[in-house]
Amino acid sequence: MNAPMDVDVSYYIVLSTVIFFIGVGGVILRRNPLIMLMAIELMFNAANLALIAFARVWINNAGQIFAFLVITVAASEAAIGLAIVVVVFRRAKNVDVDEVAGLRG
Amino acid sequence: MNPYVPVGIFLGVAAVAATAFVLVPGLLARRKPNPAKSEAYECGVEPTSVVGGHFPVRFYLIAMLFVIFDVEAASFYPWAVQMHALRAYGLLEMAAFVVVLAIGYAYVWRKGGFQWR
Amino acid sequence: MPSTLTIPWGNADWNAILPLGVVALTPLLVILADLLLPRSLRRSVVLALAALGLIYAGFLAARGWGHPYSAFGGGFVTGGFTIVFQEIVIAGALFSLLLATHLGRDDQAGGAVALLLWSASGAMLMAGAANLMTIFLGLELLSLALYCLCGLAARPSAREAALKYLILSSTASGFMLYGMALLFGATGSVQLSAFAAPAASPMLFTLGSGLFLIGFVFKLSLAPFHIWTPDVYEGAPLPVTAFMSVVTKAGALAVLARFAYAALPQANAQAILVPLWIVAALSMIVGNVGALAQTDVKRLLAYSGTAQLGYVVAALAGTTSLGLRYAIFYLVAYMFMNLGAFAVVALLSREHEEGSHLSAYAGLGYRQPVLAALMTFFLLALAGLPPTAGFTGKLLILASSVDAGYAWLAVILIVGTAISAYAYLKIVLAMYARGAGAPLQRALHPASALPWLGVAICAIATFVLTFYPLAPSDVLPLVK
Amino acid sequence: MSNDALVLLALWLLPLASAILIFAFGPMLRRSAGVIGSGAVLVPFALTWVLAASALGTGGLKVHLFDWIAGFSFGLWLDPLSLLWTLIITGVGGLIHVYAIGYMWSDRAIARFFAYMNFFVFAMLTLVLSDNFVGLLVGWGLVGLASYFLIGFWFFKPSAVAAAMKAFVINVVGDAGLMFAVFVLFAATGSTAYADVFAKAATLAPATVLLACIAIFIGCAAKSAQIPLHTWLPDAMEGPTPVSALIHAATMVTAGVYLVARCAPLWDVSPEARALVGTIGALTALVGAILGIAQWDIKRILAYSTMSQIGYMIMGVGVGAYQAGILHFFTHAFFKAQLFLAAGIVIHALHDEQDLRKMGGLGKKMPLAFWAMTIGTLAIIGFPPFSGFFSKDAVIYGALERGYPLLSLIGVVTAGITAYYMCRMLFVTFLGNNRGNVPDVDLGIPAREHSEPHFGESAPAWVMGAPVAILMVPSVVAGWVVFGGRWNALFASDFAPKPESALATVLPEWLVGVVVLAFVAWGVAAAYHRYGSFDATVSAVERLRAESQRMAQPLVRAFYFDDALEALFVRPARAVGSAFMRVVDPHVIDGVVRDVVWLAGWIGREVRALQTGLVRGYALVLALGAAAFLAYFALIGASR
Repeated sequence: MNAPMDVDVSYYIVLSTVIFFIGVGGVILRRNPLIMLMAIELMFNAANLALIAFARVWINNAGQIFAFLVITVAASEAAIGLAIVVVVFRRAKNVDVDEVAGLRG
Repeated sequence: MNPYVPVGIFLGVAAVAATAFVLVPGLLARRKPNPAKSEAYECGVEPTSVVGGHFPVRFYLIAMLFVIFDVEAASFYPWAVQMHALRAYGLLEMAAFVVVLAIGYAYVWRKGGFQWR
Repeated sequence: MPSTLTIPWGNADWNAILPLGVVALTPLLVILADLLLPRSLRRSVVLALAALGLIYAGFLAARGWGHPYSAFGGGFVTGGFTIVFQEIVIAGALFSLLLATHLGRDDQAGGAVALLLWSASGAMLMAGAANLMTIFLGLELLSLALYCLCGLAARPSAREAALKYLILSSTASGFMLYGMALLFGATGSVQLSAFAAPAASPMLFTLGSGLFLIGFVFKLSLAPFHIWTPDVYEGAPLPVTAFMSVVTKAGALAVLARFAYAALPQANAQAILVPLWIVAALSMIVGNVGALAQTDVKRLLAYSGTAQLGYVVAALAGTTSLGLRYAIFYLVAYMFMNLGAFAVVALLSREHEEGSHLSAYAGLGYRQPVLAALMTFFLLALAGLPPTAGFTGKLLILASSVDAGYAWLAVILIVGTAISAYAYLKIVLAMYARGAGAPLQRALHPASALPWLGVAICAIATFVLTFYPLAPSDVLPLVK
Repeated sequence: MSNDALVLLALWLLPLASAILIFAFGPMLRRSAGVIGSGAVLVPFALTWVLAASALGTGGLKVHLFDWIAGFSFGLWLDPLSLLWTLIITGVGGLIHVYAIGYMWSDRAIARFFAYMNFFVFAMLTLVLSDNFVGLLVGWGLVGLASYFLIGFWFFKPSAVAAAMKAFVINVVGDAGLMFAVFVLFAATGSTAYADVFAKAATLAPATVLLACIAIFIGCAAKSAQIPLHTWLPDAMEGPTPVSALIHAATMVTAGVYLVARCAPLWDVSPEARALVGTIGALTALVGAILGIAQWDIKRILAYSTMSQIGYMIMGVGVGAYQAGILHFFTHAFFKAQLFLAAGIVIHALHDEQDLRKMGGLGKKMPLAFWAMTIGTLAIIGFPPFSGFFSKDAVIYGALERGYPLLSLIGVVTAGITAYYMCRMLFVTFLGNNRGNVPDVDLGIPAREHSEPHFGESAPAWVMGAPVAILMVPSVVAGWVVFGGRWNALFASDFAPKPESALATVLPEWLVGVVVLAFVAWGVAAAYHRYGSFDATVSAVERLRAESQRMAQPLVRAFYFDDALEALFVRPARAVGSAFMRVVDPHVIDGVVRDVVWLAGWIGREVRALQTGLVRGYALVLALGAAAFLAYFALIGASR
């Protein structure tokens, strides 16, 4: 861990891990699909943070390029997710994924 | 000692902590709802409509299209930075990218995606 | 031409991704055709264009046999392994097109077919991807298009399927992406070829591998990560379900096999892969038991797919080269018998009702004896009775797993097979039930020529592959 | 490839070629299809004799066809055992084909019929000639398919279609069992070739062998109509009579006997499997005979007698008296085919009447049928010196010799019952007065639908007569092969020599033979007293009416096997608790689609309950799975 930096990189990793697990918890616990999508975005962005931090450690730009790629993909995912949520809950009163359970068994 | 061992330990701690933060309030918090508590508070006046307000579906659709084209436009940025270095190769690549984007744009347009019916 | 930045790749690199490029660019023509052509021609032209593009891509891919090449700085590696998986993806996509004559409304047809092809191009990218970025890009390309396709039917269950698939698959992608970040952190590289060297941090490396594997185990719908599969398969439109059951799994298996065979350091590869064999074993049991009580054929095929992919992954146990060949053979066999069954479902579908409920099969033996016989054949193939490719494939997998020292997987495979025979037999029984629905003479779907073609090809292939287990020898994955 | 190999290949493929030819050009061929079809079976019969010498040589005749994949090869193997079966399939099968030309003369679909029949012969030859388990399994499945087509040949009869379905489904259950066995053996020995598997049989774990034997026997029981998988056989009589004679008497149903004999090295090392198979065989023999007593349908009587006789064979090969079991197969093929063909002449002449009560006094009208039926009956009841005497005696004594006195006793009792019900059929059909014009009610026949009789020209009488006449000869003499010990010597290379047992030394074979004969004599006498004597034939109408009205319900309903098999079968299966046993549940046996079996359904439903349909629940499962993964990886990561 010889890279010169102001803040030790492990703090970034810990932060990203915390963000990641908040994302996981959000997906499991929240009932609003929009919030769930936001939680998934949290997971993605936690990965982005880790990627960029590691890119600093290794002085390898691949991590940053990767993060850029992830941002683009995540945006597409958000758009599609939003579209699907709109279609599913167009006529519903509450935006609640627990109400969408017609398929089971 | 491997310098990343603490990181591994942190990972575990973080997982537990993050999960706990989300779970603990649900377990510990006292819940005694009564009608008055459940009521939405708006300056002492009873709300007459849904608090969040309903946007028309078209709003979301336009917003989504905006997001997509907006983010794709962000891909221009790295190219713009290195435009002179990349020369004709970069121009070609970007031209191809724009053509693809344009076909998508035409598709949305023809299918009436931009119309505020 | 003077330049200040040399572009490190040339024609050979572009040639390597040419098949992939054809599949990715054909949809542009498809949606242009959709915009410009009159409504009456649209659907057929769009389907023909897409099929031509796929066939051309298949031809291009096959041409590259015997010339492995590492394109774009190791981002995409061609070779026997890549070609075989690309051809499987192309074949799966073509079969889905055969069933897609009624996918979406008329004005959605072009978009739907385009999405199908883009999704296939994602899987083709995964087949050759040898760097974390291309793997991620391929997986997301595959998935994003599928989220939309799942909802393309005018019934609530399709929308529900799309939502469930979106949320759960994105979550799995999140796990995988974080795993990739950790792998990058552990090795300092996004190239799979860099992973063989001892990692700077073994802890980060193993944790990263674990999270990384989750993403693909999810796509392969191995138990317990299969939980989304039945719902999504049941809700999604039939051609999309058929597509998912083959193409998604082929793409995910390609990445998994490349990772397991070529990327992992020899020292701890077997230890890292143990969970994979466990989920394979679990899938063989859970998939077959889950199939027992199903009354919807699409749902049943979802469970069955879980079990079948369990067999495929079991063949990889011990990462022997013979095991990989057998896994590929079984995947091909599975593709034909599975798609054959889907094609039969397509033939039984009506305008607003897919022929997947068990009641559609009651007494089919009397109404459509040929169709019922073929369905029986496919189901018995899935159960692994001879003379079908399913039997040969299972025998080979048994051989390789015993050879590799994983006899316990062989035992579970046998037990799973015994359970599955029962699940499949149920549909056979329904078709030949005494006195059920005898007078009901429903005409087949008007545009049924294409699904019939699919059924015929699948039946012949399932039969012929019994005797000629094609397992090309030149299929070990490369990373550079 | 040597000449012998080419001949073997030709005799194997000829029926297939003929089947394809007839199927393709059927409408043009019409009745000449029968000639082609018969030729395609009789020529292989002749060819088989050409090969007899090399088949009896050391190791038999082996033809390697093609390599499948590394370690697997397909080939044909003609040794004494498969030679015997091939001779019967093509010889008796050929005669039945000739007979069928006459029987199906006025049927529009005669070409299709012969295409199916030839296809069956091909499938059966595949089954017995294969030198490995995979080929066996393919043949095993294909004969089931051919049988399905032929039982349901008259597809306009709902009962025929239902019977075909039932047979097919039970056969698939058997196929699954056999497939399971092949997987087990392959997993244990790494090969599917007979030679390799049997070479390693003695070194395998006893539990593995027992499991394989049980699984194999599930296949045998389904194919050979052993209890409790026998219920399809009586129903299968809905097919044309030549089909019943060929498939459901002479050849296909004996495939189980063949397989047990073929897998003798496995049974030799598993005494438990031996006891199981022997017991099932004996019980099937007894139950089949008892059920034969209460039938009025001439073909159903013959079906139950087939079941009973196959029970003898299975008992023979099961206890290890392989030569005896095979001998009984050999003689049975002749006399049972003859009985069926004779019954077919009667049925044909009476325009598809199969009810004994509407017959009577036919002896003078149809002398050939009468004599054929008489000789067949004498053979099947084991009357010396007819063929059945030698083979049945050999089985009963064989069981005694190998230390199964109880099974032997069952065999003796069954022999008596067999004599009774076979003579009953013979007397009621051919003696006394004709009852064809007596109204149904007076005979106690419940209201029923009469099937449309076939009209149109008939074949020359010799077409159907000649095969029956020819079959009379072996029915009488086939058993004489035992003299001089040649029969046992024939299979000396296939089977281990018999162990000496204490009981056998006490009881000499002639004494056992005498005891059997005493039981047979009692059976014949009882039948004669009740149905054959002058008094009985004079008052036949009243007697039959009374009898059909107060016949014991358990017998009439075949011990309620179809209705109440559940009670007999679900409970032990439940106790075993294995999902696989569930496959043979009565619901399946009965061909009824319900929410399948109790246990499987229960497990399935429990699993379904886990699938709540809630996205968050799924996400939780996902996260838990991921947590398990992570825990494992953290563990191995820390250990490095």
